[in-house]
Amino acid sequence: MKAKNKKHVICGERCKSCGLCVEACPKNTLAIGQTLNGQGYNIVEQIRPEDCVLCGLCRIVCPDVAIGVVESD
Amino acid sequence: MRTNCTFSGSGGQGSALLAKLICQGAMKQGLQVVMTQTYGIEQRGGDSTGYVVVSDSRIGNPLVENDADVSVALSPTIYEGCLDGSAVGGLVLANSSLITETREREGVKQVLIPASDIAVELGSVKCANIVMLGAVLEATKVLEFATVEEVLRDLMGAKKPALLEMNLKALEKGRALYLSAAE
Amino acid sequence: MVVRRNVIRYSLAVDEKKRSNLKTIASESYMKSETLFLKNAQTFAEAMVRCGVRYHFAYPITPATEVMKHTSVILPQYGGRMVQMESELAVANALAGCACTGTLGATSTSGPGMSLMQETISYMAGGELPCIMLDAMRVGPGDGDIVGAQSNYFQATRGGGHGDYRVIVLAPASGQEIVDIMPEAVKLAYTYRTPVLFVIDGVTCTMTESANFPEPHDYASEFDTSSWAFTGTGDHPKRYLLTGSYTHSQGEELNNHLLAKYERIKEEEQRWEEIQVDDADVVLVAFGIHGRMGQDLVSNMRADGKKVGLIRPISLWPFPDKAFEKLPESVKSMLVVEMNHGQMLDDVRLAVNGRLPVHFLGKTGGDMPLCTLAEMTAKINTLL
Amino acid sequence: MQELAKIYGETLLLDKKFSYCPGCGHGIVTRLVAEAIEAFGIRKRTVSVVGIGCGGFSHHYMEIDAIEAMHGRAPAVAVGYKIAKPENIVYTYQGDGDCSAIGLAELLHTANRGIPVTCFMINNNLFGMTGGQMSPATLEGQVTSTTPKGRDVHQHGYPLRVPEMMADMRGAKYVAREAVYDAKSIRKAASSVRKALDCQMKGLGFSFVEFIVPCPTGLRLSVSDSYKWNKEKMVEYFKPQVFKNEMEQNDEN
Repeated sequence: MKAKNKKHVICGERCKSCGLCVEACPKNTLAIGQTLNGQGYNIVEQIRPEDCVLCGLCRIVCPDVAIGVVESD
Repeated sequence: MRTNCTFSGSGGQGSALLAKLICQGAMKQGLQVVMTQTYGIEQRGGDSTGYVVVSDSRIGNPLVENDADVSVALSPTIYEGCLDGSAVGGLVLANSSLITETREREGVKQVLIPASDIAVELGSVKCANIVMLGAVLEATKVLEFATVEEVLRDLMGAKKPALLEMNLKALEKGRALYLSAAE
Repeated sequence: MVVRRNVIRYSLAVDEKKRSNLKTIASESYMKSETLFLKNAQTFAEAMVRCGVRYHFAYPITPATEVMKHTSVILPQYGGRMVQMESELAVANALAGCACTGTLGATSTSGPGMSLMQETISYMAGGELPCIMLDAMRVGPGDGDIVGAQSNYFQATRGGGHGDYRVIVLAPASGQEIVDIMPEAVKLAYTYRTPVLFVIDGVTCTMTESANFPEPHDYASEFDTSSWAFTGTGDHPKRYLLTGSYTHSQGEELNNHLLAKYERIKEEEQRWEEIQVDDADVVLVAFGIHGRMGQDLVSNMRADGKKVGLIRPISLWPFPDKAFEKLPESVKSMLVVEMNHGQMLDDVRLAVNGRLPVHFLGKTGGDMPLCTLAEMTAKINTLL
Repeated sequence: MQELAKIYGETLLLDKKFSYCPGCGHGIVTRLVAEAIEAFGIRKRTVSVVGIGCGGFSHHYMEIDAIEAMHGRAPAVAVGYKIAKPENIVYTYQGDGDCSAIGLAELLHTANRGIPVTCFMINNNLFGMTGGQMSPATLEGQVTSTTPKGRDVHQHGYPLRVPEMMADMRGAKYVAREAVYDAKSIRKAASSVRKALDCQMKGLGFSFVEFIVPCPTGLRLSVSDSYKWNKEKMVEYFKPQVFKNEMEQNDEN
């Protein structure tokens, strides 16, 4: 079986910097960053991408469909 | 040609059915009809009146407004109303089995028909309304007898032959009574 | 008398194939014209079903209940159903839901029920949803009384609900006219995508009379609703019925669109009957039962050499202004007769626009809740 | 965004940003509903009947037909729709004000009627759009803009538990309350959304799910605190659970 290629993505335009993903991340890899998006919110960013285990909890708790782990072949 | 009819009685005397039979017959003869009934507590007893307008052309005023050409009074409680609601030149057919006190009204012809007594003789007091129907038909010629007989057959023919027989007799008897009483 | 019919059960679980079979059965049995002797409320039911209404939502209220009793018997044979809801609020909204699928539904009610439905009628007017409605008018205000009246003229023609809207209002005066106008009502509902409201006084509704019904014809299915119905995104991009979350400009656009539609209806859909207005001294203006009585009034008074004419509005909205534009010089005054304290009177006065005196005779409630022919005649005699 | 579309498919319109406030629970429930529609492949025959309030926006983010109903009347609209077009899937998406204040009669009768439609009630325990007024679900003592000294139950009655009422209705076949305060509860909520829609797809009867969600703006709390408050206070009174699941036994019929 071919292993799935997983990738952590953030859609900065949708983020409202509510911080729920930051709290949900079991490895503390996320933080509210300094970059502002078009709506005027600070976009969440991966501060320790190397620690990310691609568990996808950030996607589940995000109320704005702005973050997640995408699979591709 | 328009005929205004009023059929009144106490609840259960079949005045509404009488009105409906006239309407059914009229429709068979291609006439137009409107039937109105009084509102109120009549469904639970008390007096009930069916008003029928029969016409060979489009019916404008659908109401009978104290201008009945023919009125049937089955019970004493509505007798006065029938007399007052009659047109000048109109006819009141009173059930003399129950209506024992009558009075005259200028310009209104009254014919007494002992409908309830006759109905009992024929087998059921319930067919008093049909006795009256026979009298109405004879008096007004508003419908053909044959048409009304057909309506009765449609209504009770197949299922209740004995009932039909009695009602046809009642119809005929009503006609005869009117002829003899009106003389 | 209602022709006895076999009742075919129909439930939501019935699949499409069975549904179409039901329709075939119904059409085979009842594809004939016939004269029926029905209460006019039943005539309304029979007429709308024969014209293609398949879903009737209602809540019992005298004197409109006869309609739902009748449709509960006949609709299943046409593959439809009568749905008794828990309130008139629910009735109107289920009707709106039905209309969203592009299907023509109907309801029937009386004054208090009509008041409860107003919010949704406003909604359906704004959402351009077609439906057929009957207000069997009785005496108000409040719970009022079950005797017939014409007390809901304002509510019907001005819109009892909020916002700048109108619905087409038809006022047939007899059972036969209900039958004759029903195909028109279906066409109006679909052509203009609007609720069509029948207002018939309770006396007329509870009256039983003969009416000739033509062969049933499903007018409703002749209209293509695929350009607007909310049937799912299978064959169109996302559609939504927007009533609340629009922008200010969308709101203005909607209202301008409705205004243009209403102007078109006013221009093209005025309906009335007139009798011997051409040389009349006095013109009687009455709708519904009084209009019907007016036929007799005109012929009786004409027989006495009195020049009386009649204008009987059949569409109450749009009000038949055109009938008043070309009144002959001979007309000295008008008399409006209603089963209320003067509602259509306002429209007649607007139509006449001060050119003539407009008098009024009205009555509402009581054992005889309408003006008799004798009373109308007496009043006109004072105007001649 | 393109990348995220791989997860969500065609139902969710990712080019339309949610207009909900930051942290609003509506966003989560809207997404769960869209995911279930996508998973079942019913997008083309699904119609959303939304109520008035913030929930009224939910359909804008999905490529499905939608009807914005009058305040509280969405279940009646859904019934009329389903009767005329039973092959389509109809769900209502209403807030607690819409569903349990002004629209309680329609909701309960729809549940009792048992016509297969689905109602989602998003309970943020106040009127969000109009600025955080008390709703039937507001907790005892809770301060809102219309209960400045806290909800006084002697004056305003008690917080209303809706699914408890509906569980008793024979027309209802799936009734649940869910929450969204953490990933675990959201997963459960997702399962209930699927079951509720499945119940309708199978034509079994009415299905209902209440979601306990926070409204950080209306509660005047930080996002984080509003979720904590949900988890601690709301859930204590409004306990998430599946009240009724008669889907299995109906399968046998």
